[in-house]
Amino acid sequence: MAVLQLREALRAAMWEEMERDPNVFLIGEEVAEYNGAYKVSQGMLDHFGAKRVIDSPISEAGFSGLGVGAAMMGLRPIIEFMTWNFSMVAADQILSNAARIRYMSGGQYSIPIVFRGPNGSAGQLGATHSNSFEFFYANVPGLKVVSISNPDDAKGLLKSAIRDEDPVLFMESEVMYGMKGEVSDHPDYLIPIGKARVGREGKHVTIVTWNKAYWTVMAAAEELAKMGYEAEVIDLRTIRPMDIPTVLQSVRKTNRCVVVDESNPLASIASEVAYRIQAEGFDHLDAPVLRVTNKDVPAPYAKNLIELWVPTVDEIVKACKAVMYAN
Amino acid sequence: MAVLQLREALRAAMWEEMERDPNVFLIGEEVAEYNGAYKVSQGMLDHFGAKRVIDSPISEAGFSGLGVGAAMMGLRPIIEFMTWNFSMVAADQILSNAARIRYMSGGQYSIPIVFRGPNGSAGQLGATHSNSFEFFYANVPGLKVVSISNPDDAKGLLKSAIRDEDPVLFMESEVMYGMKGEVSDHPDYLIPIGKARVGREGKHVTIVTWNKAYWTVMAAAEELAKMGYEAEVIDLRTIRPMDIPTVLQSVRKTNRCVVVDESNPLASIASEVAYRIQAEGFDHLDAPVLRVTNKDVPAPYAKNLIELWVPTVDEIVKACKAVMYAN
Amino acid sequence: MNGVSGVYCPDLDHLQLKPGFMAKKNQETGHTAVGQTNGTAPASAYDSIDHLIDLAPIEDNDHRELGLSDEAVCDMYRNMMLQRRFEERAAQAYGRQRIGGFLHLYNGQEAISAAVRHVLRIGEDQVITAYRDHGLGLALGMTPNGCMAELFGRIDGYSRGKGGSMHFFDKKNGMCGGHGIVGGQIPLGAGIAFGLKYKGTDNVCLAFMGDGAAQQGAVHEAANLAGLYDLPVVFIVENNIYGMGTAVDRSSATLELYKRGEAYGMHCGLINGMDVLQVYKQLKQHVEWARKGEPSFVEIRTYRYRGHSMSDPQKYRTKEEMENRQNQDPIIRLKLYLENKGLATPEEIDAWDEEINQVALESVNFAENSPFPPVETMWEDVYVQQDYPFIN
Amino acid sequence: MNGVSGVYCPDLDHLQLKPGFMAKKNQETGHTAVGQTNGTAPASAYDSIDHLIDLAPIEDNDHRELGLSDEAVCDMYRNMMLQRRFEERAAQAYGRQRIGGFLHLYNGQEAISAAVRHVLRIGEDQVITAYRDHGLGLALGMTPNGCMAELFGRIDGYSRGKGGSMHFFDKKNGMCGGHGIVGGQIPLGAGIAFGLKYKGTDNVCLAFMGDGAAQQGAVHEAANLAGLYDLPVVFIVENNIYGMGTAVDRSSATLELYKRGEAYGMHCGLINGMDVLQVYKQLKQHVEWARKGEPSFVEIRTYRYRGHSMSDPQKYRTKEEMENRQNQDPIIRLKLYLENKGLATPEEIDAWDEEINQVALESVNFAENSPFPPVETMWEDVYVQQDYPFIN
Ligand SMILES: Cc1ncc(C[n+]2csc(CCOP(=O)(O)OP(=O)(O)O)c2C)c(N)n1
Ligand SMILES: Cc1ncc(C[n+]2csc(CCOP(=O)(O)OP(=O)(O)O)c2C)c(N)n1
Ligand SMILES: [Mg+2]
Ligand SMILES: [Mg+2]
Repeated sequence: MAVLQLREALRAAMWEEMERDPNVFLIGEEVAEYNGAYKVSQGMLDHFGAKRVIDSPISEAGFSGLGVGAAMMGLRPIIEFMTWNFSMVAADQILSNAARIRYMSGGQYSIPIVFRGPNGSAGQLGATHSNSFEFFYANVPGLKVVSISNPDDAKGLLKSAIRDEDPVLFMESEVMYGMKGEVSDHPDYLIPIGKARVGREGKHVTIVTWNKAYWTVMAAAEELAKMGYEAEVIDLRTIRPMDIPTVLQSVRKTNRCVVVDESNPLASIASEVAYRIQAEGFDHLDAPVLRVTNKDVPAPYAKNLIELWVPTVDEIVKACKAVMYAN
Repeated sequence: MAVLQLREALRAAMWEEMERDPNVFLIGEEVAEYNGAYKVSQGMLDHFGAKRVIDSPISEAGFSGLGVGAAMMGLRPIIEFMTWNFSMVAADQILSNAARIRYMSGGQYSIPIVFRGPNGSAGQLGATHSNSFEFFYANVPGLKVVSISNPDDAKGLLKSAIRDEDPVLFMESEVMYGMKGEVSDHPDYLIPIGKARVGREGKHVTIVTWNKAYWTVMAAAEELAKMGYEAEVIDLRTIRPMDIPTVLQSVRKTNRCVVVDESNPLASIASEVAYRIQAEGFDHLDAPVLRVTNKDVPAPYAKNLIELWVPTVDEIVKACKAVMYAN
Repeated sequence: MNGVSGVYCPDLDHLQLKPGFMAKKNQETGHTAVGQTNGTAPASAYDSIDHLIDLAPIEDNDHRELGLSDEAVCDMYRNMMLQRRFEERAAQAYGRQRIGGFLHLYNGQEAISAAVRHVLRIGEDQVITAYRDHGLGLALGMTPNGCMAELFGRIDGYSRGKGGSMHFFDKKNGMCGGHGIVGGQIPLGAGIAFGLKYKGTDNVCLAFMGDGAAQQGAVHEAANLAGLYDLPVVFIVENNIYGMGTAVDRSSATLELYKRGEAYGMHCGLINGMDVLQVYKQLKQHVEWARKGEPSFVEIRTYRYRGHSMSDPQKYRTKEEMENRQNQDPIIRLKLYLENKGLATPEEIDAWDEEINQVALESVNFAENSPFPPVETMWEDVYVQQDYPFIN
Repeated sequence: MNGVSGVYCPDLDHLQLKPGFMAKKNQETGHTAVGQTNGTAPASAYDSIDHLIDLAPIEDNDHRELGLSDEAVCDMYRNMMLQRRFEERAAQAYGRQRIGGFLHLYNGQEAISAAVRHVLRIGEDQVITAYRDHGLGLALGMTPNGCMAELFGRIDGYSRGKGGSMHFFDKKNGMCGGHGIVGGQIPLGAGIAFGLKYKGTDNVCLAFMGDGAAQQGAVHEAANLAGLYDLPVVFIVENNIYGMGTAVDRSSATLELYKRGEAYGMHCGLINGMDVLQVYKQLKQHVEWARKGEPSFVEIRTYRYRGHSMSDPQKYRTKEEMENRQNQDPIIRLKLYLENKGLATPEEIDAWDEEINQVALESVNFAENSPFPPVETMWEDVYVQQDYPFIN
């Protein structure tokens, strides 16, 4: 165990896997000489050399497709998007190629690739730089989607993602890169993709969340605790496949659920979680599943507005109280 | 009233609006000299000339962005995607520019643009040509999304879309282009965007659907009727904004609901509809809301498989019976 | 980037744009002149493409001088004929609704794939292309049976019936697909080349696209990456003059597509695609460059005899234009060459033709008898992971 | 396409690539040479860019010969100075956390925007650019107060606090943004030009991008559309040598970015961006072409003095390189010109400077006192429709 920043945990995962398997390489904008726009890949060029740590032009469609092609030849690319916002110009490469070549070739080619980078809002970056794309990519059969909330999960899940034989989309957050936490240093520390984590136990209400919203939820859980309500917090960690069994297990205990999703509400992962709970656990619900999401507008720039754009502690507390009929 | 094919209804809408407003123009692949890949724009080049009916290279990002820029100058572009599958290479232009320029400019620029084309599967076209993207675009604040099921709605809603001051994404279906139906020929026949339509009245179960799945649902409703169950069928017509009041009104009567959505299940519009119903109408539900969607795999090519990939009459009947506890 | 000074780029301006044509076009039709006010469609919107664009220069090559054995040239002929016959049988089967979806035939373009068959180290070098992929597949060694079964959507198809016409894959022979999104395969081509280089081989990738595809942004990104990283790739535009119904002068601002490579510091090439020896000769040079890490951008001028896909009324071209191009048919041309050079007698060739005809016929038979994929195969090949928990 | 034979493309090869540089680079660092085995980072990965790329040729221009009045040149100076001072104040305010998010400063590039100010018909012609947009905004006539308030995220900003630094829009003055997705604004630029042409005006659009942006596929699609449709647009690459920390020789396979226009049949231009008269003279020609429906692709060699955004440690360049470029500072250059030509005395210039300093200071004051946007404005400006039913 070591205390690492989240960016260091990600780096450790890549580093170890690159040491382990010469077919793993990293490509993206500013990953090499600049040591990473957010310093995730610091030192990797020096250590692994320019063959395996590669700066790319600002050509997301180009280098995403390059990664898929390389994977067809048996390599295991890690593609860094400076942020997932910029994956929109590469969306077709991910959907049509990474996700579907295995299927369309009848299983002849597999695509062991990882796309990773920060996702979601990160302060006053404006409307084009604040997207949450879990809902979009998780919709697509053929992909797996991971979205992490802490250094230990970052490492254990990124190592699993790199070793996975299927394409994995890995979502981080700029504002968490500096967050510190205990991280396993076991060389085969592999957290299984597809397993949620109970971050806090409680019996009154289940809150499902992931990525940095997790920390807003934990703060809200503290507030609720002060009021005498014990929230059970589930960190989904993997969005596709989704660990609904763990969620249902909690809901069977609490009979109430709130989903906190830092994304646009419509057709969000929150909607999906709610659908699954009511479809598979209807009789256990004493109240509707409620969601707390970003406001249904583009991300504003102004400080006072963007702070209210994302789910707030107050809103989460309010939603929990609503499903507990506590007001 | 005239009996028109769906493609003719769309053409009539564009034709009338282009006659009415010289700022409306049509651009896309094969829309002009070829008269449309699916003959939607047949005759329009001859009538309106090459200034207003424009063939584009296979550059979806380019001509989508061109449309947005033209809209900034006060034009009212209609952008035809040969199919919505190909909009993936233009996704960023739609999200970052069409949807958000109004917001990011503080209301200085509005973007009165229509993007239209067929969406969803259309037989044995394989995995890359069978996407349903309502869920993706409807997620984005700043856009409106329409998805139609019949000639009359096609005309009335496309006319509204063209006159709308906001960007509207308009989704059709290759397999419905030849479908005939009565269509109003009133020059101001405008069906309001955001209003669902009750396609069939019933009291035992509500089925929510849209686009060509509507017809599978109607067939299922017939089957159910033979068994003595009267399904109320709601054609959503507009996906964003979504007419949840009309859905809830029906569910308050039937107390049961199935959503039929020809798309991948995860984070689908079906999930969203279900979320909204249970969140806003929990006490009226006697059973969970169930969805019937495409199978959670890429679209296969083989005839026998693709026929099972989409929602079938049997599956819809089964889901309805399940929510009615009729088995 | 390589730093090689002076990449190869032939200057053949006089061949491409027959003088006066564009001006005439603009005045008379106005079709591409957006913003003109008198832009109504004229009686005949279609000038013959022959006025516009030449097939590119051709030489009198001798196969031995090119390093090709007699047997190799005969094989080229037989393979081209196989492609032609296969497509004809596929078209028939489509008519009988044994094949569904889109079916894009390769007729007229066979000299390209047949040359590729002999330029490459089959099984080591790699090829990627768009949806018009049958010809290249058969040239690389895919079996007609497996290909036809795929078109029929049967379990014995190369993709077990999941890919169809647009998605021919054969890992063994380096056929990397078969891709349906126009231009989307080109970044993959760069990546395949990247992988070959990374692994320390001197194998190469040929990345094919159509003339219409050359206007996709992804193509340019990939070309720049290849130029920057010195990737062993040859980008090849099969310019068959049309992207669906749009002639290349209405989709591209310039007609020298091959010159696009200049912007990315790579070798450029313009090839006449109606002559298999010419294609072989020139492609060989580009492949050699690629083996040294010097990428190329090559345009091969060819022609497709059939409509874009099966439902195309082809009003965009004249009978004369078609005849003119068919007069230069690559198969007939090579047949004459074989006879002239005494490589095969007319009787021998007839016998081959008959044999090939049987092979094509048999593939239909095979496909007809292959079972539909069992329903449970729908959930196979999505993930490598065996116990992936699908929804439902 | 226009059918104009012979578009203008200067051949200046000798200026771009100083001989031997690339080879040296490859041997010593190997950094872009993917697939090399000995590719570890060398002690100093950074060769000075001065070895690599010249600023482009420059002439001794006289403003009167270019058709510029004395007052116009003085205005150019004052506007450049205003841009410089505005950026400095913005940087300070960022330090005081009055500004958040990304802040990309324009220092060093002001000659470009100042020339644009005099080349265009302000209010009729249109400009679109990326996120490094303050300079162009101020040049087009946006007020420092409104701009600074936008940076502060206040209600009196041009976008009511919703856009921020990356999204300067001013419809009145033809400032079409301010766009954050690299290269994504270029198709819009083509569309703006399309709109201007469609409406029958002879107005033009200048579409700006960075050197890094030139590798985005959307740029190429837009350029081809412009060439094909004869759009009144000038695409302009502000080549400030770096895209974040990546020097242009590591992002582009060739260094003559301006020649990319050739592939799309348009006029090409290479301009020295450190001299406002040179920029003015050459841009004027391209704008004139654009008014006739002949688009251009222009590269302006410039330099950014500050980091990419506020958090950039700038290890990718040397102090010497910076000094070398700053020695050619466009503002100092023009100041000397004004004095030499007797257009203004040093005292007059000092007075202007002081006045401009006050204007910049005052904008901070103004912004500081402007209210934050009321919460309900969050739901405004999403849709034109007034009663749009938002979720919740
Ligand atoms: C991105 C995208 N846009 C549009 C299409 C529809 N489409 C399929 S083939 C085609 C024409 C392509 O022409 P070309 O590249 O010349 O290839 P050819 O058919 O001549 O072999 C078009 C527009 C598509 N598949 N993908
Ligand atoms: C599509 C996309 N990819 C990546 C980014 C992140 N990014 C922002 S600015 C930038 C560098 C752009 O450099 P250049 O085009 O030269 O413009 P400059 O900053 O020098 O003005 C990058 C990579 C982005 N905003 N959009
Ligand atoms: Mg073609
Ligand atoms: Mg730059």
